[in-house]
Amino acid sequence: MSSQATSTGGAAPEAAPVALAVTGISKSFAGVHAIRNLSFVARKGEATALIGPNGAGKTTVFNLVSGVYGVDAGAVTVNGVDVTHMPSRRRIGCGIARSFQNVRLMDHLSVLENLLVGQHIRAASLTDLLTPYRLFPNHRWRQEARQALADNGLERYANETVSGLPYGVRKRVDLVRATLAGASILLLDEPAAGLNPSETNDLRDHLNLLVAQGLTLVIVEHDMHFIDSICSNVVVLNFGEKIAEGPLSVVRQDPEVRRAYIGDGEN
Amino acid sequence: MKFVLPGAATATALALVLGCNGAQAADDLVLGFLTARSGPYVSLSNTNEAAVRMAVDEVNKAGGVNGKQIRIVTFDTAGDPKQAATGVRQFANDNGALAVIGPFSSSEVRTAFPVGERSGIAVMSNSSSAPGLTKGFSYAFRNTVDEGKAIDAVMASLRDKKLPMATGAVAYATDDTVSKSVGAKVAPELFKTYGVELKGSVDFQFAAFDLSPQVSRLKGMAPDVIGIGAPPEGAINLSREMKRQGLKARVIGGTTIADPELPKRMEGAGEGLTIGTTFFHDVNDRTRAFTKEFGERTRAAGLNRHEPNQMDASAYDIVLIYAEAMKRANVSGDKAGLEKERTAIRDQVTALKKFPALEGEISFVNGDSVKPIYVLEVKGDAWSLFDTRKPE
Amino acid sequence: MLTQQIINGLMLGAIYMLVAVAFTLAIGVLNFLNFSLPGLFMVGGMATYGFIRIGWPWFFAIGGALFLAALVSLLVERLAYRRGEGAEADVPLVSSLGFLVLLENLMLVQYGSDQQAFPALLPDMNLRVGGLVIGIAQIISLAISVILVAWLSWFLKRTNAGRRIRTVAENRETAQLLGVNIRRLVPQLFVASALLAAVGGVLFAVNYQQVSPWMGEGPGFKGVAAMIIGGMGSIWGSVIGGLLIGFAEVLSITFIGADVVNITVYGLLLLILIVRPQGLLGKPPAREKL
Amino acid sequence: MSGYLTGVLVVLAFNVIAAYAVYLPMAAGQLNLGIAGFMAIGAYGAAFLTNEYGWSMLAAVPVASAAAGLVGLVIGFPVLRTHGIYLALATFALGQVIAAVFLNLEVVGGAAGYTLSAYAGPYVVFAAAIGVVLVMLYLSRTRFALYLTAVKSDPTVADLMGISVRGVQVAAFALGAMVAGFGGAFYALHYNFVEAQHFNVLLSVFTVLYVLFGGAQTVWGPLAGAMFFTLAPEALRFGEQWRYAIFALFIILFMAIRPQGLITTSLFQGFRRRSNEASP
Repeated sequence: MSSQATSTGGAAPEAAPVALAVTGISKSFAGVHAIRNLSFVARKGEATALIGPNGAGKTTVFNLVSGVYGVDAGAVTVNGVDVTHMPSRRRIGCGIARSFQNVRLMDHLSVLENLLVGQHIRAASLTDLLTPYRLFPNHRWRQEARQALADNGLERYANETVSGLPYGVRKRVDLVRATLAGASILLLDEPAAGLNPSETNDLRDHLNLLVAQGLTLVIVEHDMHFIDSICSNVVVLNFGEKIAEGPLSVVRQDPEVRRAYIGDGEN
Repeated sequence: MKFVLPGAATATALALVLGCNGAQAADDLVLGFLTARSGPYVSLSNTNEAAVRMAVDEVNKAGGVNGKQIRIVTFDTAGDPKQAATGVRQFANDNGALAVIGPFSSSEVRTAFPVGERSGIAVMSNSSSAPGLTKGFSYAFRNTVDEGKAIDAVMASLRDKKLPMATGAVAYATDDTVSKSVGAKVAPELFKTYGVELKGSVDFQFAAFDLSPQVSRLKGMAPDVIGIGAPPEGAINLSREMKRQGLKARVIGGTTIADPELPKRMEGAGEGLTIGTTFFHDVNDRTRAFTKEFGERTRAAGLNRHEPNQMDASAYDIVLIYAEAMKRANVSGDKAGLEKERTAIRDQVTALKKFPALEGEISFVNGDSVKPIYVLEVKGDAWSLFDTRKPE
Repeated sequence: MLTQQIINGLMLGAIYMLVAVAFTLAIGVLNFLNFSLPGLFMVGGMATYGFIRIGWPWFFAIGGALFLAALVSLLVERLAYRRGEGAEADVPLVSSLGFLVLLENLMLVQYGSDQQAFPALLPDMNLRVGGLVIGIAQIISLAISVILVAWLSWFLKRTNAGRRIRTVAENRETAQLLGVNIRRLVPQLFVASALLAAVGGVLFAVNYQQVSPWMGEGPGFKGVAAMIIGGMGSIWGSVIGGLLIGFAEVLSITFIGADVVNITVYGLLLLILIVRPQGLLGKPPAREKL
Repeated sequence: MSGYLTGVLVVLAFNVIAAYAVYLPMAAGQLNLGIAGFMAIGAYGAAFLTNEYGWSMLAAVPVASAAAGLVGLVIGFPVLRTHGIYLALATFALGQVIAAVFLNLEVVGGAAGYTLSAYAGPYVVFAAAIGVVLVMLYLSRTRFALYLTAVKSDPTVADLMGISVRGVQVAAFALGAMVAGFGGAFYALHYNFVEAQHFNVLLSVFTVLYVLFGGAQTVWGPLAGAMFFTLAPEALRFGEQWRYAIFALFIILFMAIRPQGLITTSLFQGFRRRSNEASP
């Protein structure tokens, strides 16, 4: 699926159903407005990018959507469920999972174990909790996690402790973990940052595959080529406010967007 | 690899213990001795060993018991009840001991007595004076007197000498078995018996250092006598604070504060403090000789204290009591008859009446010894003998 | 009589206050619950006693004890704090506790387990105002504690060195970026908190005229409680916490009995931790960044 | 078995149980400095039920340890709101309060302590300790253990993965309390005597030391730590009055050389790697 094909579909009448809807959310920290009256939607089976200069509030949006912080005003709807006041822990059950800007893996655990943690939402009963899966080398949970690693060419790292692995590998493990929750919406915070060109290419293919499988992606990223090759819709933030939205080719021409980026000294 | 270190430790520990036992002569009469060389009671306990060794040397020099020599095996409990239980177990199972001297504290006694009972070996404490500890046991003994008897003797002496005792108050530590029983039960009941009006009581923690609020309250009661249930430190702190706040009353107590160096440690604060205890160094030639020898031995051993207290004397007498019991039971120390001989020793101790020991004539009633009580008073920086009361 | 109890509580609180401030320095700046501090408190008292016993004049004895405590604290920094930095947060706690056990046992070997009488350094004089008795030693101790704490608070607020310390307390990385030499600052802080604890021990010995190898445990643990109640990292919080615990202790002895002292003091601590974990004057913990 | 060895192994058994009681919450990142309080609940519970109601050990021990666990559960909710050092100190305060309460309960003897008539012999105690170790080994193979580490490692992310961080923490805390109560119950039944003074801060803190010394990263750490702390003082008996000073010095030096504890995950990995290399 090429980017051209999806980008034209954005405004068409047969638009895909809304997976994630953010409606008029605001958040301030100690009197400083971090996010002000922000609204956007992410449609099922599409990738939406969240861009903006450093400090524009992109990660804050992720934190508000995933529930790390509560919003001051507005609403967040995931797959038709209003999660605005739902504790962060329960939101993953509505089908939303995320990765982290500065990779957040459990350092003392192995790669495989990190993925097992990612499965939690699908293995949360008391019986699951107390099943001695480690006594069975081929337990289905482990098989599934190994398969996911194999799909990403990471199988040889399965039993390594995370803390010793190179950054690129950890970054990808973080992503795999997010996908293992079986969520339909993935919030990916700078997935390509710190990756070398070949890793970035692999990642692009992988994400496009996910989109093709019908997953909804929301991506915070600085690499415009990367965004261009995946995302059909781009939301531009500056100082916590949305200043533009639309296909990348369109927003890129927006004078306010140019000002925001040049004024901030970014590319 | 991970078990190498602990493994080595076990091996070393076992080698040490077994090593000590390997050298034993087959026909020695073995007595186990639980002592504390480390931990919270070390200063009180480490001199006991000098007294015990002195008694053993004297018995052995006089030809031993039934022609056999007495030999002591020691075990350091560090004041820990768990280790006291381990010690009794070791004496009974590994060392072929005939009886056990110690342990020191009431807490250790409470774990050591059940082990002694199950193993069928007599255990006799030289120090613990909490009420009722021997109850329910047949192999458990204490060569100490109940605090009630000690303080009763003090009260009787005060009455006989017509000293002021119209009103009284009680001060005690609440988190120590003996102290609390003295403060909450023994002293108030004795006050009633002797017609002393109880004005009230104050309490403090065992390790309390600041007794100013308690003394402030005592001052409000203005008693003639203050019964104290506390360790020596508590008595010192109380007397000091009484002096500071200008409260004059006679403090009376039992063996818990019978520290030979107490008058010196109070530095003039405790004038007139009166206690009942089971040993005084200046009673007769025997006690004077004991005190002299004890001083020499403790100096030679490099210990801090050179004046014997009632626990040292008690430990010394326990050896003599066991020696007497072994003689009467005609004990051979033969390993085959160990169980029988241990029980025979117990029976002889139980039956012992008016045995002429260092502390005076000792008899046993329900596992606890009955012996004379010496009432002592602080005069200047020394104890002086105020009265001697023999059991009826 | 209540006035007398309040004065007693004030004196007791002053000792706890010094220990609490010592703990707060270590925790507020270094994030290190330094369990060797009760040991250093004890060293302050016991070493002074030991030096006096071998015939030193009292001011040399106190100086020697404080020097010894500072020296031991530098060892704690070397062996417990610095070595444990990379490892789990609880590790320095283990070794610092090892120091407490070591110090106690060394003193035990040297002086025995008995409580020792500490000679009266100050004339045994007492002010009697109405029915009140106030010891000169107590007044001097109180004054020394208050002056020390006030000076420390001024030092942290107004001097360059103080500002550097506060920067480290707020954020180590920032402090390093700003050019604060942490490697040098940390040992200085260790010495400072050791001196506070040891001075507490000396004042304790002078006041209550007694020392023992275990003397640090009671005031040490109550000092921790005082620090939390006042708010970790806050010097004035420690002052308030120390006094509060002193009063709570004295008043519960007076009105309820010594049995309940631990229930009152630690119950108060538990309550504060549940209701207001940051303590009376502490700042709430900062929010985590993703 | 010699009497001495039996005695030492009994102490070891109690220390192992206590170490796992501390280990469970610590694996979830909580430092419990009040474990002695929960041991006291188990000990007094078992003592009271066997003494006053004539219950058999089989009934009294589970009930007493459940009581300790229940107190852990009830207290755990408010206390575990606090984090890090606050939590450690809250548990420290809790332990003190529990011990102080027992010290004042006259129905169980108050300061004089409480004597039991029921008796659990050495082999019962060994079995109890082995049972605890086996349960811990089992738990270490489950998702529950995985979540303990996850919660310790990164509570925020664990929460976003849908794990109830608070639930896992409270469960670990309460289970730890239960294990402590279990150990306490057998302590009382074996030594036939309990006193509140025994369950003091130092007991709590030393138990934490076992675990940190042995290493809190793996399920074997507490076992190794408890073994070391039980056997080293025995091996140091020759040191007479220097015994505990030498011991403390050793702890300090050891932690300076190996701050992560005796047994670590990387140690196991090292083993695994070496054995892999050995068997091609």
